[in-house]
Amino acid sequence: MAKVEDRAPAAAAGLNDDIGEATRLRLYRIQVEIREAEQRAFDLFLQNLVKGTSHLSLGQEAVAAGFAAAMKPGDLSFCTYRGHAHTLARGVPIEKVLGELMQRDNGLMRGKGGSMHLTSAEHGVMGSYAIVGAHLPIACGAAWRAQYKGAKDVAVCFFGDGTTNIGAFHEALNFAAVWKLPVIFVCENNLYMEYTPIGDVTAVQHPAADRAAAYGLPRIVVDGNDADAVYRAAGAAYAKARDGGGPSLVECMTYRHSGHSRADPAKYRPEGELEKWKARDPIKLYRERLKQFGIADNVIAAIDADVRRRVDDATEKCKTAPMPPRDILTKDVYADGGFAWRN
Amino acid sequence: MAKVEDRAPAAAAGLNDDIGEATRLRLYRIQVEIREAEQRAFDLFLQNLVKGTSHLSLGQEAVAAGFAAAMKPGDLSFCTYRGHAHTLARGVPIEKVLGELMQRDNGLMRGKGGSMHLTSAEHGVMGSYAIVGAHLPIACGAAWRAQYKGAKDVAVCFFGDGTTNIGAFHEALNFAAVWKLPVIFVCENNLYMEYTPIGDVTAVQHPAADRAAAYGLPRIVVDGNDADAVYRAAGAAYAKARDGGGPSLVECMTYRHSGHSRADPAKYRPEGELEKWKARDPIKLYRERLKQFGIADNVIAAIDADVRRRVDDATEKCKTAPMPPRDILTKDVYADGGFAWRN
Amino acid sequence: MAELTYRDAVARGIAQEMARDPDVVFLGEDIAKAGGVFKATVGLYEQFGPLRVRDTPISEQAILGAAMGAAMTGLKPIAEIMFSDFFAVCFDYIANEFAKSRYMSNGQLKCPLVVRTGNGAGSRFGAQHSQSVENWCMMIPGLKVVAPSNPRDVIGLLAAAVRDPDPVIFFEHKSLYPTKGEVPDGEIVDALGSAKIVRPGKDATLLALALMVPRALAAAETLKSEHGIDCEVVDVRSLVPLDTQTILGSVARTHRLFTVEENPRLCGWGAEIVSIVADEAFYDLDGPPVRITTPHIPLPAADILEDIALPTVERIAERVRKAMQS
Amino acid sequence: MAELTYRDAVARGIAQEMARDPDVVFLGEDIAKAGGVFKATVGLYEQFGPLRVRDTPISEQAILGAAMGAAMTGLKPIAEIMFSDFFAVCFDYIANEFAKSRYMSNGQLKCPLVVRTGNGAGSRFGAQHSQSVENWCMMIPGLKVVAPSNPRDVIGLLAAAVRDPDPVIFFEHKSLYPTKGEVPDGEIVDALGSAKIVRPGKDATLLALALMVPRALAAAETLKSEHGIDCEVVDVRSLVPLDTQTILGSVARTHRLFTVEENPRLCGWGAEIVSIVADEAFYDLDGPPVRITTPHIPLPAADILEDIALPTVERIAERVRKAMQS
Ligand SMILES: Cc1ncc(C[n+]2csc(CCOP(=O)(O)OP(=O)(O)O)c2C)c(N)n1
Ligand SMILES: Cc1ncc(C[n+]2csc(CCOP(=O)(O)OP(=O)(O)O)c2C)c(N)n1
Ligand SMILES: [Mg+2]
Ligand SMILES: [Mg+2]
Repeated sequence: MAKVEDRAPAAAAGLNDDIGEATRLRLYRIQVEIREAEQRAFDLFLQNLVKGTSHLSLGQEAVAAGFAAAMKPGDLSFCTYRGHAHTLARGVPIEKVLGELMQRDNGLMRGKGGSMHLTSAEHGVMGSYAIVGAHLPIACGAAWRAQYKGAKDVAVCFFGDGTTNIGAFHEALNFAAVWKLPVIFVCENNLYMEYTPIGDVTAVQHPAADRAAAYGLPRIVVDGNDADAVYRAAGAAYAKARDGGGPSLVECMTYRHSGHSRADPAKYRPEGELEKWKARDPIKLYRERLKQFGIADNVIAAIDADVRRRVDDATEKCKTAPMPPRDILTKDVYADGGFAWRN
Repeated sequence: MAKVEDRAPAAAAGLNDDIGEATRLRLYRIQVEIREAEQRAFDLFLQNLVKGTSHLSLGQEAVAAGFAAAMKPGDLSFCTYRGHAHTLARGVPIEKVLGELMQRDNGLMRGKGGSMHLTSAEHGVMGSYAIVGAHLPIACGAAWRAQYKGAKDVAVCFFGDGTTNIGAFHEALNFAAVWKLPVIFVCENNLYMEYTPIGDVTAVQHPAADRAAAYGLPRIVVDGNDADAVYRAAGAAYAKARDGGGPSLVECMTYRHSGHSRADPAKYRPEGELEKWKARDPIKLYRERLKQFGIADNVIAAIDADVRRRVDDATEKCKTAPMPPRDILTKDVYADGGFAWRN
Repeated sequence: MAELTYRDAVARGIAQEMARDPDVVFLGEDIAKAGGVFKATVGLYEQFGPLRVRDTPISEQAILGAAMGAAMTGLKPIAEIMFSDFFAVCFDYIANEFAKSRYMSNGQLKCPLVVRTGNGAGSRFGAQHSQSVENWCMMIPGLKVVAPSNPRDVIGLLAAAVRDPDPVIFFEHKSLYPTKGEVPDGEIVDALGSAKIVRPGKDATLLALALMVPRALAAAETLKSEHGIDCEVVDVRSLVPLDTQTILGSVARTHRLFTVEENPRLCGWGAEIVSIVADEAFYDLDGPPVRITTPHIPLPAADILEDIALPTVERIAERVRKAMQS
Repeated sequence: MAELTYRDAVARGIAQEMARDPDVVFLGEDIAKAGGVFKATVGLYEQFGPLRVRDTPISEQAILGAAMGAAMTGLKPIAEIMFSDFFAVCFDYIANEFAKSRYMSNGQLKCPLVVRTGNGAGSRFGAQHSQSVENWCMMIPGLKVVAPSNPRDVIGLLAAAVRDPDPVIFFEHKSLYPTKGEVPDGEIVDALGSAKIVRPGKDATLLALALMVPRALAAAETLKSEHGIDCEVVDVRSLVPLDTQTILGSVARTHRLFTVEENPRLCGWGAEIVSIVADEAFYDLDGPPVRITTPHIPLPAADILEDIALPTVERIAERVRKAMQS
């Protein structure tokens, strides 16, 4: 695996708590919530209650948690099809996410978008995009608005390692750098594009970080399984963006525990790889971290229980939620609420 | 201007002639031919005999000459709309180039392509492409064929500084590097995209060379007004490609003396810039070079006269050439020679 | 009233909207300091400054993506794509992103933006800089698509496009830039989705768009004076929304339909309209509806060839005459 | 004769051509070692090796550009674009490059390549992974466009596409991958440009493509058994070249035309065909030609919505019945 510049033990050694207990507990809670909600989504597949495709972030929770915990409420997230984690991390109710995956009327978009397009504008989740790379330029535009209006919010754009090889990545990075836009590009390097190892199709070892210099940006590689490390890197990038310092490109090294999507048993992975990464499971690591900082077991257990209860509640609500009504099929194509292309 | 790593005086100082007189004369002749033919094209505009647009390489001749002189016959060139120079440099008859610009039946494509699409497959000029960046991936494909067939030819792809900011550039460079393709990407940095200085819209100083590392390639900047420097850089890149060493990205610093295209008086240039560059006119420089190497004035004058005569001849032939016949309008859309989309 | 070129009408239309609404911003390649490669945006940079009128790199995906992100979050961007042929390098934004985000988000996201572009043939630029690609956009659900034929409509439709809450693709015809027309003083704002009967007639309906409008009009004159055929010419103006009322109304009166399309034949806008008329006004028709189009070929550069590729006044008149007299 | 899935027919078709001609090479994302995300290319990597079956980065422009450059210089590449929606990120190659290079070069350049892609709805993937985009390609001069509806045609048309000297866009329907059909043993090669009458009938012609073929057939059964309306169903198979003879011949016999299109309405292939029939067979028609399409909307993800968006057997039957009985 890649060299990783920030590791948990360093912080723990001196117990120099730059992050603080409240934030640590929040980082933990977000990770657990993503884990539980996504595992539930997987169970619901098996019951044939989730239709279509679905791309889970199991194993990658620390990235979503670290960036979300460091965000301010007005900041805007731009996600991919693998966007459940980032959507939940912004505080979107579990019910609305699972409802969308189950294509029910209580879903975030009442089933019209589906698992790959989670959007909750009121929480700053400005869409999940399923064309690889498309949202990087879009995030630039949101950042442009902030710059133009003198607003202090930041646009944060999450994507995978494979995305670094498509044209839109390059155009967005250069554009953001030249216009000094308050946008953060977060590459979640989980070592694979769909089924192909990123190393097989990329000319550099770190597909994002090793290209930062091409846009005049510093090289940043973070341990993406360590929520504290991500949180610190995120904080620095937000501060830079809010100070007018322009964009950042942050590569987070991580791993997905399951296949690319629902259809994928992930047989292409070399033996032992999954186990190695599971040993560094971000939630397991973070539970140890909390203990190192003296958080009591029962506090942790209470969070776990609370999250599980909320996931259970949400599941029940979704199971009994109605299907979307047929008449929304032709609604909201245009701003007038309809789809009329003629008079 | 940029730092330039290879300068004429170095070679001249010791008079260490690694290039040889025959090649030097060829480099000179190619440059003069481009200069004369393009100036003639400009005159023909003024007489309203060249229709449509036209993009000249006046001032950039050394790049075309250096790469063409180092090429082998089977090598394949991929050009842009600013492709007259590279087309002539491959030995395509002046008449066929001017004929195409004048949209006559004797033109390379009988007027069907026009000035932006010069193509002469028999000379290895595999098309000129007018969508910025499009031909970089295409050149990769030609190189892939060479690699697959075990052929030793190289694909050479010429483009401008502005082209480095479009997505296809990025995709092609990574693709070529990963597949180790025998392709050479030649960026002619003439400091401007269309009317906008490249520095205003690019995050790095050297839009091509400063991005080479993003594809695991070495950084190469060449004095693009010095045909010898270009010739040497080209030779090294060809050798690497033929040896299975994969692609190169070569940035040649140069300047266009006229506007972007026929329509452009180039008023956006700061005062004195053109003069500064004209002082380093590649043909003027090269004439001095030849003298330093002891080539007699009358040898140079004979080349000049011969080229001028050939340009005059070609011009006369084009002026009297017929217009293309109307029936070619619908020919060669499909391989059967026609355009039938139905039975 | 002043006489204005189509080119200058573009700048006036943009200026009208930028002066009205500080959230209108404008970006594109060479559009700011240089005033645009067609000189259609001269003076805007000076008038509205570098924060509102911005030059970009050659990055069409970034241009349209940035316009979309800005539109989603509160601005009203106008993006220029220099030649409409270049839609092909940023088509994802047109086809998959801003056209669909409102629907996919169940109405949560909006995209009030305008993409302006130089469209069409006549400049001898060859196959990659001359296309008429209105149908590339008409076929995508979620877009609005307009194409003015004269300076007044440039301003009126551009204003309507900027004020519209949906993404609008605005096709300017390159060969019309130097043409002139009378333009009223003061603010001009049209509604999207209305066609205009630019010549009333009783024998046949000719539908035309952009550069084909003056040609259809000229053909109508010939047909009238030389053959006594009295054509109604309708400037379609807006492909989406489409003013089927005006079109069907005209056909109901004339009983014959001809479309005059610059696009290559297959799946052009005329096909769509013919299919609507054939379905809904079948019994109004006294004879087959006929499409007059550029043949289904890429465009040649040579003037002598390009001139015969597009529907000419003569070809239009001849085709209509033949159909009407058979 | 063997029963084969449409999915397996893809791999067999590619294998047939790769075994025949060593210049046939195959590239795309996850197509080699992983056998394709739809498992339609399983075994090819093992059979033909890493030099002929190559995984690429997520770089659709590089994929199609490389295919073009290889085709120009002597290979016969098959490129996979995983979902046809992604044509939007590489549309320049489709619309401006390989479609036009032969013409622009006055016949000097050739582009014998095939672009295979997963097209169409039914997988509940939402608006960016479900589109039917045959018309995106049909409208571009210089391309050939085919869309098989069954395993046998997959092999025959794929072979024809690979052997064709022009660029061919090959639409595989994602919802047909698991469907089965009888396939003869041995080599199968079709000709491009021929439609097939898959059900003869005398009262009306139903034109359909890909997934709409089985639906049109089912609707024809209903119409016959419940309403005594005897429909001829034509599998169009090839949009370019278009078999207008078969289509016009059928309409000349039945006097009524219906198109069954999965694409959203505007500028769909049916519009083009209706405009041809309306012009050339106007007097054959006993009533208005009718298009049955997906409404002009992006596609929803939810099964309950997606199922009613596309033309269903019921909707097809009902629309035809209404038109025939009015
Ligand atoms: C333009 C485009 N090409 C291909 C795909 C198909 N696809 C979906 S996800 C994916 C892999 C993306 O890999 P990466 O960026 O590493 O993200 P990850 O899925 O690993 O989070 C591919 C190829 C797509 N959606 N869009
Ligand atoms: C995709 C695309 N965008 C924009 C253009 C318009 N255009 C033609 S040439 C040019 C400038 C190219 O600059 P550069 O790459 O530096 O080449 P130069 O013209 O200086 O040789 C532009 C913007 C185009 N042809 N294609
Ligand atoms: Mg990945
Ligand atoms: Mg330049």
